[in-house]
Amino acid sequence: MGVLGRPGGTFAADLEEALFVRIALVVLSACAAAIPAVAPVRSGADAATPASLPAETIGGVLAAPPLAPHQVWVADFVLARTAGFDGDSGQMLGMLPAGVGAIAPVFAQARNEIYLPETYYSRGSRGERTDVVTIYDAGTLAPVSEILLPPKRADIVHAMALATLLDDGRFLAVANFTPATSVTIVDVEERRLVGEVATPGCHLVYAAGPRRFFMLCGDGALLLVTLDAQGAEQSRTRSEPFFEVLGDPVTEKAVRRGDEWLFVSFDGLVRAVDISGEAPRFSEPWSLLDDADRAASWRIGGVQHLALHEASGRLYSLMHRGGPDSHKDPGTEIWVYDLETRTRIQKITLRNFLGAFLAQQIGMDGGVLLWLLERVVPSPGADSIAVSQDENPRLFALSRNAGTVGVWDARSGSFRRYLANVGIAPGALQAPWR
Amino acid sequence: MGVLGRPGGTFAADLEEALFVRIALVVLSACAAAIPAVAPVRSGADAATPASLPAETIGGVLAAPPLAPHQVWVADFVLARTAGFDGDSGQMLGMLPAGVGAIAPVFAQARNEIYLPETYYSRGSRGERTDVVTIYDAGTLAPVSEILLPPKRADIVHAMALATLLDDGRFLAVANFTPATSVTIVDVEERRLVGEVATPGCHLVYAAGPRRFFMLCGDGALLLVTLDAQGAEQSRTRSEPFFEVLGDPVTEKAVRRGDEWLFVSFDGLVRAVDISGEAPRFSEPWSLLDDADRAASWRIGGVQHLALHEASGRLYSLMHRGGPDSHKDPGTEIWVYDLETRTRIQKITLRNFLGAFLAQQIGMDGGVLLWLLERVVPSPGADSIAVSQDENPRLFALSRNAGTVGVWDARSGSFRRYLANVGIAPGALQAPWR
Amino acid sequence: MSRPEPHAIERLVDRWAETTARQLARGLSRRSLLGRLGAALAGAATLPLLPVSRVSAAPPGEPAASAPDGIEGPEGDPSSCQYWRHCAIDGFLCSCCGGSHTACPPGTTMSPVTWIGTCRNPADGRQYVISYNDCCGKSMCARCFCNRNEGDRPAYLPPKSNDINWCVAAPSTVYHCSTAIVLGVAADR
Amino acid sequence: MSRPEPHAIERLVDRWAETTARQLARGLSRRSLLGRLGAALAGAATLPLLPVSRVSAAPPGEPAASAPDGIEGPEGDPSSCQYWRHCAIDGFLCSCCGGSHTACPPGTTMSPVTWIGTCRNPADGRQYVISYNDCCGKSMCARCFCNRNEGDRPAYLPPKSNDINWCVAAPSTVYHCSTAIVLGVAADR
Repeated sequence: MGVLGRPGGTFAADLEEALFVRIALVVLSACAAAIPAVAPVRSGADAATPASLPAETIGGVLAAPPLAPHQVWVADFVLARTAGFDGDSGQMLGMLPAGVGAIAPVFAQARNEIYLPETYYSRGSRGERTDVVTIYDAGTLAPVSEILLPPKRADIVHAMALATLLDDGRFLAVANFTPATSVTIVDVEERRLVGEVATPGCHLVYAAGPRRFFMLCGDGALLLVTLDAQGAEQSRTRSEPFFEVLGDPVTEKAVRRGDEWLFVSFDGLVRAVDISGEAPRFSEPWSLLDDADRAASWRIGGVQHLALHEASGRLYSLMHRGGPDSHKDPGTEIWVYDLETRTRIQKITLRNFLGAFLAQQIGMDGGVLLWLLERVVPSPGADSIAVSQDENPRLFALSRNAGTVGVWDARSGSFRRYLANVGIAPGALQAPWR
Repeated sequence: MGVLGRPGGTFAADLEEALFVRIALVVLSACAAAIPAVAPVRSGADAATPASLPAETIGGVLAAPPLAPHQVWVADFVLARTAGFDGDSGQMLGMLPAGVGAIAPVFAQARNEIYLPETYYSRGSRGERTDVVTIYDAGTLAPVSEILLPPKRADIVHAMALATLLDDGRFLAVANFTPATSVTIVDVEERRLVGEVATPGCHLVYAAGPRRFFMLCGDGALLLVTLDAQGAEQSRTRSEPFFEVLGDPVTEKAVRRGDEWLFVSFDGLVRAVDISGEAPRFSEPWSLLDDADRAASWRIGGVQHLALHEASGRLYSLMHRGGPDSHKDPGTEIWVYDLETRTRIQKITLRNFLGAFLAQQIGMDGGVLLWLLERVVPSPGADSIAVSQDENPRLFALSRNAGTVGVWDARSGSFRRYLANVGIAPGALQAPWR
Repeated sequence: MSRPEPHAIERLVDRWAETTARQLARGLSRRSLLGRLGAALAGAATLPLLPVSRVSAAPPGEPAASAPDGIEGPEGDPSSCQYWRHCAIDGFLCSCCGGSHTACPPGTTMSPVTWIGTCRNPADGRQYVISYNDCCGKSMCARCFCNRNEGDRPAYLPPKSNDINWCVAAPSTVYHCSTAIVLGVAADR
Repeated sequence: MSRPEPHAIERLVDRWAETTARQLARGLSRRSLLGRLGAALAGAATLPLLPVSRVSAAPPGEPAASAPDGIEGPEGDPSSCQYWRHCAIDGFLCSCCGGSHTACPPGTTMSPVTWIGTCRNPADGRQYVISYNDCCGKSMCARCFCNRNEGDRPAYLPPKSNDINWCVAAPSTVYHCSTAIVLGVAADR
């Protein structure tokens, strides 16, 4: 490819030179444009007037603030990213672009890293598919490494249980769906792809030990897979079904407390899975609802309806009043349970996110207008909740329609602030740091 | 990469088989899930009740409706696409994903094709850059070919004058900015990259003859470039500056009427460029504003403030009241001029798009609520306008804030309808078909 | 919505599928297998049928496409979330994207396998099995988002899960919009 | 805003640039040239300075960063479109994206060349030359969009055009957000 109409020079040299000339022109004519401006300032004025602002440096890039428990990450499927926010100051911390498909970042505090399974096509939405795990430095939010995956990672809209780091912090498990189900194992220490575990009939991944994970199967069974020191499958156990897939299925939106995973069914039954032993143990289910609640047709529901504060053993459940099949409807209240006594100890009624959003749009973050709007505008309710794990925990609740996250004191239930404009189509929340 | 824990089988065979099994499981268990449903219907009922809906076919894909003048395409920089809409029925016709950066589709009715210059990175927002022109069949809106470009194409937010097909319909000119300025020439007939024309100091591309285009230079001059039969540069002429770059610059949002390109300056001066001859001819400028207009501080402005109906010689200008530097502010009125007499023959006052949008959100596309909302909600005005070229022309006006396009009869100025939810961040409009 | 012996059914199907699929597997390419299974499921002879121009039959946006089941109002309007077939849909309605409730928008491809819902047709009171095939290969349509969850189950039961991007079985897995195709009558209730 | 003999200025600069640049060209790589020119323009010694941790100095979101020029209200708030330095900006404010008005958000890179505005600082009444360097390499921040056009010109005059994606000179041209950096005093008026 030659430079047309310039038979004299070779392409490279010619273009290079032209390039330099153009760059110079851009920069220098910038000065020219400023010429009327940079006319010498009268010396007299200098003495009389206060010192002017100094010239500032170009090229600066901030590091991320130190990892803190009150930081919450919000996935957005239109913006194809997850973005971090400080729940105290309300500031955005930074973001990670996430390619196409499910946004399932895995946060590893011990290694100060974030692992992001991604899918890309050579032409954006078409062409050749490439799946990778991108490794981000949590301090700079810059990619530091990349591991190629088989192009099979599962794409489920809110990305619950699609990727997890096993308890030894070394092996990352990524769920695949082609629609064959399997799991890709990645060694984040050695930065290498280990391989793939075929798991017919079972899907989704939950960490269950140093080198162990489990999956849920189509018949309500649980598949427990143990890896060896190299990350290869060592053994697997498939349990009997522990819930009714068609009758009263559990959601995949489970929370973990030590050796116990807590699943909640559409009808509000808490089904705990103990993974401390060789085989999983299923304890007697208990209900989040009493007869009065059922009579008032209270149900669990939302994109992410369950959260837990491990230390205090408090379980947070997003609730709404609705009929059957309303398991994804937004919630109007958050009910708090004590896991020791299995009793409800608190109800938090959600404020009107949409009112807050509109107020923010008009440029008012508080005051009379906010108060008014919250009462005038219909409330969309909340879709997702998360809780921080520090001793002064925060409860985060997202309204997708309002693009707003509300922040509460998770113990007292007192409202702290809104995080407005967290995204265009926000979904799942993560409060990963301790 | 072996399948872990299955030392017996080879990876390929093993996985292939597992794959088939999984696919079968998915499909067959779908039937299972439907089993209670597909229980035989009592024969008696069949006779008694009306015929049931027949099973429908899976796999169908619609072709695009025939090219029509009232079809309008709307670029969206958040959704990274341009989407087509039928201005009469209001239906979306289809869309073209546009990669990253400027969205500058070129519509070629004679070849029933659309040429879309695109930029891609191997990892979405990072990695290796690839620029291409993707050739779409306008009838199927499917990509049929791709031509690799030097990775230099310019990225300007609303993509005015970034790519154009020369009048012979064979050579596509794509503006580059690195920040060196040049033009890439593509032969869409032979589906090949011709090469690059270095154009120091001049930017943007406007078609100006069978194998000719011009550009605007930083000093207000015009650079006219003629190509030979192979698409290589044959000659170039650089005019004297024809407008004041700093004083009263023309916008790049020009419209063409045959051999005449019409530019309008920030202060409303119409500067016509005649490209019928060897060298460009600049006629005496005339103003869209009279003293009364100026006194009332009426100005041109918007993302795309100018439109033309060639046959009738009517010029449409988006107007607002504002101060200096308001050349991108939305307009509240569209003023219509007759190019022969150079007089304003009509004013179209824009309706309240935001009211229409809100009504549509609430599920009301008309009636009392719309009427009310249009009067209660503050009007955002319009950012972009376009006019169809048929003998029964439509005027399209976009409100970016409302994500809504209004459609008017371009001759009578009577309002026809709204196109709601055209995008998240819509920008430029194109009504390319005749 | 409890049904008799779901586990028995599941296990039955699992065993059946193991056998059937392993037989099918021999000498079949992935795509043709997908095609056949998809076709079997859909009761259609061949798959895929692209491109099919149905413009003459039902141009996008014509009223013709608006009340295909002879029902007035939202329940009969494929561009409405209340359309009767949408009882278990989760995504953008192809009827708002240049497609229809049974066909994909121009330039996209329909995923042959997908999830299944059972919806009641108000016109004849019958329950129909609906296949929510996704249209794929272009970025999201971003119009007429609709999510209803009658009979929806989490992703561990794929054929009943509307959370899954079913473009998984298409040439490009990028999701654009969703259709709602009648597979047949389920049962009177 | 007409200024004396713009064409004369332009032509002068053109000639100057031709000579200067061709000399600079010899033996310089594109990036180092960009660096030098950028640095010359910015009055900084070296470029780029990445990564620079300014967390201790000014953590994002702390009030410290909110009124850097000692001005109360929106005119002194870098996360407000009314901030005095934003008089010619077009894009997302980095102060709302994990960066500040003078530094990029984590994991992005700042484009060394960009467009120039002249804005009045209400604190001292002086006109300052502002460099609106874009931050690049991550997809759009999509917060605090702001477009003001004092002195803005169309793209045929690049150094005065805020329509241009100035990530053109960064390793990835993908646009994330925009800063507003003081280059120096322009002139009293």
